[in-house]
Amino acid sequence: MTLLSVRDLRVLFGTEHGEIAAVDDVGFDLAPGEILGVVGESGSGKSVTALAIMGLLPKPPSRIGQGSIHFQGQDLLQLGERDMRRIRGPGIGMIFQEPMTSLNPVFTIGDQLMETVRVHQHSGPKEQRERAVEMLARVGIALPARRLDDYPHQLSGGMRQRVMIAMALICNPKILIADEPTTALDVTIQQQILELLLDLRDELGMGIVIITHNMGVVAEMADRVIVMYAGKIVERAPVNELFERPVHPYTRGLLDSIPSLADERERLKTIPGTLPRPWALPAGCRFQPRCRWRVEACASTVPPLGPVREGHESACLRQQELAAE
Amino acid sequence: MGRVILRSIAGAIPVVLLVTLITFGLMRLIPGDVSAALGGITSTTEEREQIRKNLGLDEPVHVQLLKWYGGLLRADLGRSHFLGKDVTTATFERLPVSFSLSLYALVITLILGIVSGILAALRQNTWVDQAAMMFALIGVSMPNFWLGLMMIVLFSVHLGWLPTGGYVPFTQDPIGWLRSTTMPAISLALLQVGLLARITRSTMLEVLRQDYVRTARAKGLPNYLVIGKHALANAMIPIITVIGIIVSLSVSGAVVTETVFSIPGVGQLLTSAILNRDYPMIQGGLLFVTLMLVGINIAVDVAYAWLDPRVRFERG
Amino acid sequence: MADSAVAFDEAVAAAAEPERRSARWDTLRRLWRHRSFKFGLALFAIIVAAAVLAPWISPVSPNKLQMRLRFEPPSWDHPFGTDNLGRSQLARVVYGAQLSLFIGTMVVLVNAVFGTLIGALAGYFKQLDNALMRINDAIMAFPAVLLAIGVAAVLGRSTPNMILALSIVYIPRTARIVRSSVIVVSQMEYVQAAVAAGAGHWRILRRHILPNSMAPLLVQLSFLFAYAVLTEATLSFLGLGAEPPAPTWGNIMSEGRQYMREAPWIITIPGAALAITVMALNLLGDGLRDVLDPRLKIQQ
Amino acid sequence: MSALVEVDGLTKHFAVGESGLLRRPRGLLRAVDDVSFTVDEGETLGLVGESGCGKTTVGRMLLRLIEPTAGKVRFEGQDLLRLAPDAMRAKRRHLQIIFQDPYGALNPRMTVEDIIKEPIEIHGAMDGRQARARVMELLSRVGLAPEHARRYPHEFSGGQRQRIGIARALALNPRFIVCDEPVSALDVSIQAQIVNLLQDLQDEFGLAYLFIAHDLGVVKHISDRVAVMYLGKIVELADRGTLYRQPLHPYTQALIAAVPEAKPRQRRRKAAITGEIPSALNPPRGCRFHTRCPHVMPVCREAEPPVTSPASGHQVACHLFPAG
Repeated sequence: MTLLSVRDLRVLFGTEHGEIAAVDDVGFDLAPGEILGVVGESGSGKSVTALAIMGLLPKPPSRIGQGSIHFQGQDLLQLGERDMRRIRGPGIGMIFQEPMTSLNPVFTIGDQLMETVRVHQHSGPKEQRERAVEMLARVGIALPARRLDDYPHQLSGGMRQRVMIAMALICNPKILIADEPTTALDVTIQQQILELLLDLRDELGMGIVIITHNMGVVAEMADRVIVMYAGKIVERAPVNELFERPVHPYTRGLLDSIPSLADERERLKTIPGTLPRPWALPAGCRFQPRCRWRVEACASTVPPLGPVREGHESACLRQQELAAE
Repeated sequence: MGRVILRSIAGAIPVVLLVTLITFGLMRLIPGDVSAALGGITSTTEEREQIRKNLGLDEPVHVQLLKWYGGLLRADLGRSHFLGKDVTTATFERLPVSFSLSLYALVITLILGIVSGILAALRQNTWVDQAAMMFALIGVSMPNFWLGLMMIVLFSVHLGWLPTGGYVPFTQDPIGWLRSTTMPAISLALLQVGLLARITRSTMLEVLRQDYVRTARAKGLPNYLVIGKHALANAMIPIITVIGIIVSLSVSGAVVTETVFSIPGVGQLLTSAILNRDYPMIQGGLLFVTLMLVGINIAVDVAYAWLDPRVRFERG
Repeated sequence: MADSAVAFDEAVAAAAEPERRSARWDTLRRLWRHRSFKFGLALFAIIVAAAVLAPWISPVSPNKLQMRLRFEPPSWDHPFGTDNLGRSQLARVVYGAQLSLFIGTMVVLVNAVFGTLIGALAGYFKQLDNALMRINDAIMAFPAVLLAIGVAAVLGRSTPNMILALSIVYIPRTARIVRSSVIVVSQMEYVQAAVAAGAGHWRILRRHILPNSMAPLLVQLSFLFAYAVLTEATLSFLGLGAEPPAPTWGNIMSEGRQYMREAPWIITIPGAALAITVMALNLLGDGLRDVLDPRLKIQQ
Repeated sequence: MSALVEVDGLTKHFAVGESGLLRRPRGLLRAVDDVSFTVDEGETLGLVGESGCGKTTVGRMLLRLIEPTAGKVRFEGQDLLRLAPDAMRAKRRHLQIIFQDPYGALNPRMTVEDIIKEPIEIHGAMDGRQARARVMELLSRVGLAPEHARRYPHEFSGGQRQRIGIARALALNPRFIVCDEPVSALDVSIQAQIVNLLQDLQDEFGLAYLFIAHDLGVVKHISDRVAVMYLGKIVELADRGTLYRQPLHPYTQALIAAVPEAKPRQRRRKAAITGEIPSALNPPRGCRFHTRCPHVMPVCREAEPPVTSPASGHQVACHLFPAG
């Protein structure tokens, strides 16, 4: 059973360099209780994908070029704003990278939590309050009833991210989209937040899409992983498979370039070159100018996403060779 | 909150001291012999001596300064020989006139400025935005005295709808007050409307880009809450500070507008004082108005703290 | 293997060409694409041309009295009509443009120099900041036009006094803008890098801080030009500007006011010229702000 | 004792919340409190810690970009804090810095050539031709092309800008460079390039680094010894092998345990430490870590732990390791 099914998604942005595809031909599924990791560097299109699912992309400058996003039997891309509003909150919740700026500074935590309940459910002030306290307790905030009257600036970054999570989950969504939820946090706090997300998934059973640039976070959290580069999916696999037998040269390069606590290497392996600019994407495979396995055909053929092994797909012309290594 | 008020007042003290000092110095900056200028070329030495004595200019500067501050403490801004009245009394007599006019203009400003600014921001790059911004641009570009004159030519001279000038107190005749103050209030308000509309629009656009607005949308809040609550509450914070500037502008504007429409307010009092070289009146009036503005700015500070919990808590 | 990997790295690095765009050219291009900037520039060019070409546009002196031609309405012979003394209004308005633009330019120049000086000192040297900004605050506490009126009243009527009065009023406002942008730039890491390289205060100010704090100043100066022209006209109108019969727009309107029933063109045309000039400068300022400094709020 | 840089008792207190007529500070932010360490010639000392621990302030104080409240910074035996302004400026050619933000660290109105040349000009080290040649040499050394010299910073990507910043730092052949989070703002695939470049340059020129970062993996990779900071204090300092294999301080242990590893089969579910980082404005009494420490004892709440040395070259400030 799938909860969310994205197909052939293409998101275009109008810029001074003309219209560019920030997300190109992206598709994936999410099952209930599953955690899908989306990794990529800047410009990979991972956040744009998330905002497209939520219907939160600013239009203009963006527009959906093609594709579908099916959630509970309806295509979200076909829904009007009013219907989409009923999806946000009770259907899909979202948390963001910057807990410092994602909460409104002039309203109390309680007010921001309760208004979400008020808008989506017909319940009295007392129930709203109880629900808010319950959610704060659930995300591990001590003395939740007292925190309701606090303003965001009175809380630390980690606490604010907990409040954001409480707010995203207060209407029991089926899916939580977490866009770089720990990037702005310190490493000890990051671990607490990741643990909290895992616990909540176990308790509430929602599906999670976690978007990050950090391979470690994906390895700790995800069941399946999508690797994105310059707007396209380059590899997709279950998490153990991806980390143990990566196929795509970009995935391999990324894994090799991370200095880990365990390794004793003298030199790091690197991916040469720089990330392509979205308005000047290379022809053929977008990674080919930086790729050590490049052959002539790479510059003319766009490699399709195809199976390598059971449940493992990659988009590279030489993936059979690479997989056999 | 009490501490915010105290701190605003404490912060204003050095400014007030300097303002009084500058006003005092202004009189002493008059180039050449004031008495000669005032008495005319034909005045005798005795006449000039008398003028200097009346202005208190015959004493050493430090004595003058002490007397100046002594007078200030007793709310005594000196005496206008030209009007034959205390400066304080003369100002207070005129104050209700200017006050009612400025308030009228401020109401127009707040309603038109904020509404058109918000509409322009919400409909960015549409004809609504362009029309509102065109209107605002005309507002900030139009000299208000000229606008006043043009309105007189059109509505009073040609159409005869409204009086060309004069003032009717509200307490005497509310309709008459409205008839006598509407044109002046509009000519006074137009610049401020333009300014406020432009600032409201840019503030609103800025706020709409903020992460917490995206959060509000991601929660599935309807538009009226996203904009009317989350965005507006934050946009009001900078807008409040602009209102301080606008009140200051309206004081300047009133001087001119009252002259154009022959309204007997503080502005006209000052203008005639200038033309008549009534120095105590100029000095006193300028100081009075400025101190009033300092008071308004304290009120703005307090309102700011009231709107922004970060200020209220961290500093209060 | 290791060697070939290094060679590959270098080949790729060389291929990753940075984007070619000159910063200055880019700014000019974006300004040129800005519609209201272009419109403002065109309007302002017309006003400047009228001022510069005044002697050719109107061969008649602005102060020539022609009592036979009193209160002539606008016509082919007298495009802007004549006033109560039969003076050509066309001549008075274009020569008025000269005076207005001259005063505006001088105020802008004085502000650019002293505003930058005071603002940079206050923003860069923390020891000076408090004292300078208190004085600034005090002057800014006075309503702008009222203070200009006060200073002008004290100094007496003349063009230099007008420039002085407007400068006293507006320098603190300019200095404040320069100061805040200097403070922002001082905290940039490239300034720290210059300190770390051993640069002295003068070098840091000249090469790093000032060039990078100029954008808000430029925007402010174009709005300032507008305020200066507007305030000058206001003061002249109140009888505090350059001594009549100097043909400033404010003077013309001040004199024409008593005849507005029978000869409305005397006040209409100079007022319109003034409004167009101010609008042109506002448009230029808006364009500069959008392009140079999109985050800058409108400042009074 | 031939340490290149010796830091002794370095302390910085920032006054915060100045207000009122008398400008009295309303609180003291103890950003750095009594920090001591040495950096040897050609060595890399890593400095790790979470936000607000004072690591950046330490780096800036070494170069006197921030004036310390107390303490000594000796460079080649000479106390930098006692140098007169002119003497300090002359000294700066030996000590350089690389910044975190590749966008803020380069003056947008100067060409790459002018940026790299500036230190040379300031110290009058070379004539114009030599300086130009030096710029070209540096550009090629950091992996950029000579024709890049005439470009402006905004034309480059983040990684390329960081290379320009490195070239500027190298311009005068310094002996010591403070690397202040040089790779934190870069994309993962670019980080490794810069880390390798820094290592190569160190080998080639015998540079000493103070490498400040919050990423333990990067710090471990590049450092010879590592110091761990928490709320303005160094809690542990050891050579990297020891520190990562046998961390003694509970905070170091927690920090290492908290790093998510790219090994999905080794997932752990329990967070290493609970609680938030306290404010440096009002740090806990006694040991500053006691509010979050799993081994907290009564003494931790009362007394600051002394720095002890349980093994040679391994320092720790924790009551679990008393002196003697």
